[in-house]
Parts: sequence; structure tokens; C-alpha cells
Amino acid sequence: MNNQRRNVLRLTSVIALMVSTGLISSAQAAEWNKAAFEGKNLDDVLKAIGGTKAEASADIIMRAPDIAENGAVVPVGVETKLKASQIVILVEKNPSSLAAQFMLPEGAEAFVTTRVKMGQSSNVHALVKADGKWYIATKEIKVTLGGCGG
Amino acid sequence: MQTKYAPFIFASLLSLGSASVFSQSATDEIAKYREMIADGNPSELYEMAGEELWKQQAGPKKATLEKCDLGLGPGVVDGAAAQLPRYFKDTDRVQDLESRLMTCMQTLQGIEQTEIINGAFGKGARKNVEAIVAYVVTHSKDMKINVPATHPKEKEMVALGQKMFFYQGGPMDFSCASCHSSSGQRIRLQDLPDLTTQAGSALGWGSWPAYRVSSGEFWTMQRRLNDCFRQQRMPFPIYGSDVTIALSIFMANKGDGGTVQTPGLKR
Amino acid sequence: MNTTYLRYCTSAVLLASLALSVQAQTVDAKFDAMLKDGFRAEGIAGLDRLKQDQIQAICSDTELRQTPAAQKILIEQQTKAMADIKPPSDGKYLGSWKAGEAIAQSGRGATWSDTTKAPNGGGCYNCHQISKQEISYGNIGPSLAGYGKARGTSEAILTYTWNRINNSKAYNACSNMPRMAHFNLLTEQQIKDVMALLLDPESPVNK
Amino acid sequence: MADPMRIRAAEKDGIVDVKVLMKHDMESGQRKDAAGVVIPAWFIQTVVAQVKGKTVFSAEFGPAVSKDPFLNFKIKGAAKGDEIVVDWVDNKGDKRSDKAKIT
Repeated sequence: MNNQRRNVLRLTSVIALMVSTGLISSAQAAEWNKAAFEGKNLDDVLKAIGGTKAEASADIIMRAPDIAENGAVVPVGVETKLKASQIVILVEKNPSSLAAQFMLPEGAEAFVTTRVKMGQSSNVHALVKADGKWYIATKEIKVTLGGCGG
Repeated sequence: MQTKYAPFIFASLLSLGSASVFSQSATDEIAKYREMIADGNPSELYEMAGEELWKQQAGPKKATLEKCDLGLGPGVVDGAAAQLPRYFKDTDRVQDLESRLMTCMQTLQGIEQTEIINGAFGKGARKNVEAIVAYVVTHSKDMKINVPATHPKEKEMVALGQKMFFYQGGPMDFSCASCHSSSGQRIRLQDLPDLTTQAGSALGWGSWPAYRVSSGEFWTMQRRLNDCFRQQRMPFPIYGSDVTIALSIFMANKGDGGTVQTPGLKR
Repeated sequence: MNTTYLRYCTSAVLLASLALSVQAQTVDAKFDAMLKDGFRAEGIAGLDRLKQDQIQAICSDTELRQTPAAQKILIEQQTKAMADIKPPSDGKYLGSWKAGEAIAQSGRGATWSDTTKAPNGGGCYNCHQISKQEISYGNIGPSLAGYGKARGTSEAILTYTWNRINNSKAYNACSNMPRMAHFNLLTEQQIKDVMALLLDPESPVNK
Repeated sequence: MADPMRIRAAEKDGIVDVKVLMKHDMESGQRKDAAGVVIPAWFIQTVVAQVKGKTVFSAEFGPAVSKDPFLNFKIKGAAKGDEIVVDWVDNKGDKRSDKAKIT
């Protein structure tokens, strides 16, 4: 355990050096939480991002349509007055629930908008980490069939 | 026959009230959805690529398209899309933006038109045409559609386009008019512009080309028409053919004076 | 489909005699050339699809359509369409509403990107409200929500509905609705299933 | 090489509103090609935005982010004229870096 941690630390400093010398880009150095993206439901994802339970919060504003004209592009915006350090967007009924997560360093506003794919009508969750605790807001988005269907 | 109709119509009227209220709320939500995705139209990515292609040396003649005459003089891009389709003396033909770009690529760069005509959407040389279209139409955004069709050849093409618009065929008896000749109509939840009116044509013609979120691609007017014909169960319209240009100038002329809103963002 | 087309193929002579003016005929000549040069066959969508039968030819021309000569032909065609409708071979009008719902939902079939191997859809929701649960429906045709509940399943309603789906042009030669049986767009069984969707008391349409 | 991004960054009342469009297919790994073979997942995994060498925002994407991804976020502590640099890298190691001046 200790050893492993030391290795991780050593790796982190090596990566930092590579970024500063331009060998790799900052995006290459950034972490990608594989376990979280493999999660099949809210609990799986919450566990993988270091949470246990999330408390429902009215302070999280989700901007998303009630009906999406096409599941390929569903706009989802999350904004909160909580002191957020991380925002996570999940689509409950997708094959893997986690769609995207955002890290907000000091100075970033607790605001993000992106677009996600939805295979079918589903609950969409916004998780917000603030002061070490997880909060959640949920909205149901209906996905309709459009066009001539051919 | 009258008696057969009666119960049918009566029942339809009965259900109409609740149905329209119901669909109204769904339509409002769809409008909200469209508004949300309008900010950040991925067609900007095509436009960037198109601008580069316009200014890049290409083809056997290693030339750029910067001397291409889209109707307002060599190299003029601002406002060019708003006055197309139009008659061109050098080709003695009414041309839309895409057929005109093919002419320029042939004469200036030496790229064979047949390569583009026989190609496929989103591939090869035609993909380049599509990106250039995104670039050119962006430079007419918010301008007035200016297709009065005063030249005799333009007038003739408008008449031919109108005939095509109403021409039924195929195993479903569809014409463009089947879906686009009265207002307030929808297929599923998609509003269908009435292309027989100025306002409807201005809206329909004026918001294509567009980025289609359902396919994740930028669709030019040629591609829009191609898929209309596919859904009409017609045979395959040849890229840049007079059929497609006639329909385009019919719509553009009908929508004359309306506003160019391209590139649009569509389902 | 080819043979059907040939059977109903427009007599050029007849149409020419109906044409309004010499000027229109010049445009017609150019139009024919434009059609010929403008399309190619692709997959199952052959060039024969551009050949119009009498109904298509007359319904395409809003002025011609108003002339007494054209009206006469349309009424003849309507009568013929009605006479050509075959009642269900086993006398049963209603199939499975569940299968009917799937047919109503699917807009596939008969395009150049389709094959003849997969069954066609009816594309019904493109133009009609049907089951109230489906909020994504078109309005080119009348709403069919509660169709059976409002009408019941008398012999008259069964045959009227059957006829409408088989060939809507039997009632109105220029109806927008595709001729499902005439052009083999739906099989007899598929039409029975759509009938059940509209008329079966258990169907969500009538709940 | 990957296609360029479109970055727009505008400052108002001390807050910089950043909008980024990335050109990427974001293949989900759920789709099949015409022959019925699954098209392997191919998607952007990490996005990092920096101003003056300091990370101001970062994102991790899964394959459920839409094709041609769009991001809108807001940061503080940057001024008009500063340069914002956005990097992304996908699961095949393809990457792209673009920058824009804050207006």
C-alpha cells in the first residue's frame, strides 16, 4: 500500500516534469477515472469517484430540456451556488451511467454546459462535490423519435 | 360516400381539442431544446475548415479558389450565398452554390467535376465542397435573400422547379407538396415549412445548409434535397443536377426578401 | 412493383389532350428532359418510379385537376381503386395490436437505402396521432387516438377502415395517404395488425 | 492530425465565459457498421484548459458525450488579452491543442 502510494507519487512528479518540459500535453497528463466510466448505475459511479451517498440539493440548477428532439445531442447544464470542486453528469439508463465529469480548481465558477447522448428516455443526474460532500439533483428527460424514421 | 365520411369526421373533431393542446406543450419543449443547442453550432468547425480550403492551393493547377466568381465578382464571398441560385453567363446555366463551386474547382484548380458528382456526401472532394459551403453561407448570415429571378433562364428554372415541387411519383405517391404545401403541418414533432408561401420558403430555404444533430454532420442544400427525395421514395437525384437547382431556385425565389439564417442547426 | 406501374402508366396522348396551353407543353418537354438527366436508379429505387400513373399525373397538377375532364378520370380511378381492394382472405379483419404498433412506429421501407428483405413499416405516426402514449406524432393526417372507442367494430367500420388502409384513394383520388396494398407497401397480415391497433378494445389507442 | 477546435473566451465583470467546440466523432462503441461489426469506441477522454500555465478547468469525457463536443464553462482570475489554451486527448492517444485570446 505504502509502496504503491510512493510509486503513484513518483509517477505524478514525473508526469508533471514531462508536461513542464513540453514532452506531453496537459490533457495527456490528466487522469481519466476508468472505474467510474465503467459504472452501471449511480451507486457504482459514486463509489468510484470516492463518495458513499449523495444528498438531494435544491441549490443545484440543471438546465436541460424536458423533451429532446434527438437522443444524439442532449444539452445538459449544471450550475450551483455550492462551493463546488467537481461536477458530474450521469445518464441513468445509458450502458455506462457516467457521461462526463468536470474538475473545478479554485477560481473556476460552478457552471458547466455540455451535450450528451441518451439511448432512451431516462433520469439524468447532476452530482456536485462541495466541501468534501456530495450533493445531487435529478431531472427526467424524454427522448423522442423524430423525422420520417427511414 | 357522404354517409361513410360523416362518423369519421365527427370523431376526428372530437379528439382534435385535446390532441392539439397536448402536442402544443411538446412543441414548446422542442422549441426550448432547439434554443439550448443553438449556442455552439458545430457547423463553425466546418466553416473553419472551409475557409482554409478556399485559401489553399489545390488540384492539378495548384490554385486557390480566391478568384472564384460566385456571382458578385471574382473572390467576393460576402453576400454571395444570399443571391444564389442565379444565371451565370460563362456556363450559360443557372447554378446553385454547390454546382458553382464545382465550376470554380474545375476551371481554377483543374479538379474534375465528375469526381465530385459521382462521389458521396461527406467523402473525398465533395467533403471539401461541403466545408467550403459552410464557409460561404456563413458570410451571408442575417442578409436578405436576394433571388428575384429576373433573367429569362432563371424564370424558366423557377417554373421547372415549381413543376417538380408538385410532381408525384414513386410507390407512396409523394411530391414535395405532400408535406410542404400547407402551414402548421408536422412529421412526428418536426415542423414542416409551407414552401408555397414567402414566409415558409424564407424559413425553409433560409435555414439550410445546417448542422444535423441526428447525423452529426453538416448538410448542404444538395444533401437536404437528396434525403427529401429518398424519403419520397424517388430514385436518386444526381448531385448538382438541374432538378436540384430548379427546386432550389423555386424555393429561394419564393422566399425572396426573407432572411438568411444559415448555417442552421437541425434535428 | 414494375408491373403495377405499367398497368397504370399514364397514356401520354390522353394527358397531352388535357394540357392547358402550348406554353405549358414547352415547359413539359424541358421538364421531361430535366427528369431524365436529373435522376439515376439506386438500390430498389428504379427510374420507373418517376413514371406517373393517372392519379399521380392529375393530382400533381393543381390546375388540370380542376378541369371536368380530369375530374371524370379521377372519379373513374376512385371507383377502380375501390373495386380492386381485396377483403381479408380468411374474413378476419383484426390481427395483433402489438405488432400493429411496431408497424405504425416504423418509417422504414421502399427507399433506396432499404432492401426488400426487411418488412416495411407503415410510417403511421409520421402523419397521425395514434396511441396517446406516443407524443412524437405528425398531423398531416387526422388524429386516430381513440379511433375504435369512438366508432366500435361494426361491419361498416371494419370495411371502411380496411379500405382506407388498403387504398385511401378509393375515397379521395388525391388523398395524401399512400396506397398500402396497391403498391404492396404492407402485407395483408400487417394491415390486419394495424387494423387491430386502431380497433381492438385492448389496444392502447382505445384505452 | 485532429481538426482544430473553435474556442471563444469573453471577459465580463471579471468572469471569463469560455465556449469550446471540438471536432471529434465520439464513437460510442455501441454502434454497428453495415456488416454488423461493432465499431470500436473512439472518444476524447480528457480536456484541460490553462491560462498562463495554470489549469483553470478540466474535464473527463466518456463515450456518451455527443459528437463534435461542446463545452461552456466560466473562470475567474484571467483578463482580456490573456491566452487560454485548451488541450484534449482521446482513447487512441490522438490529441489536439488550440488557443484563443480572451476578448
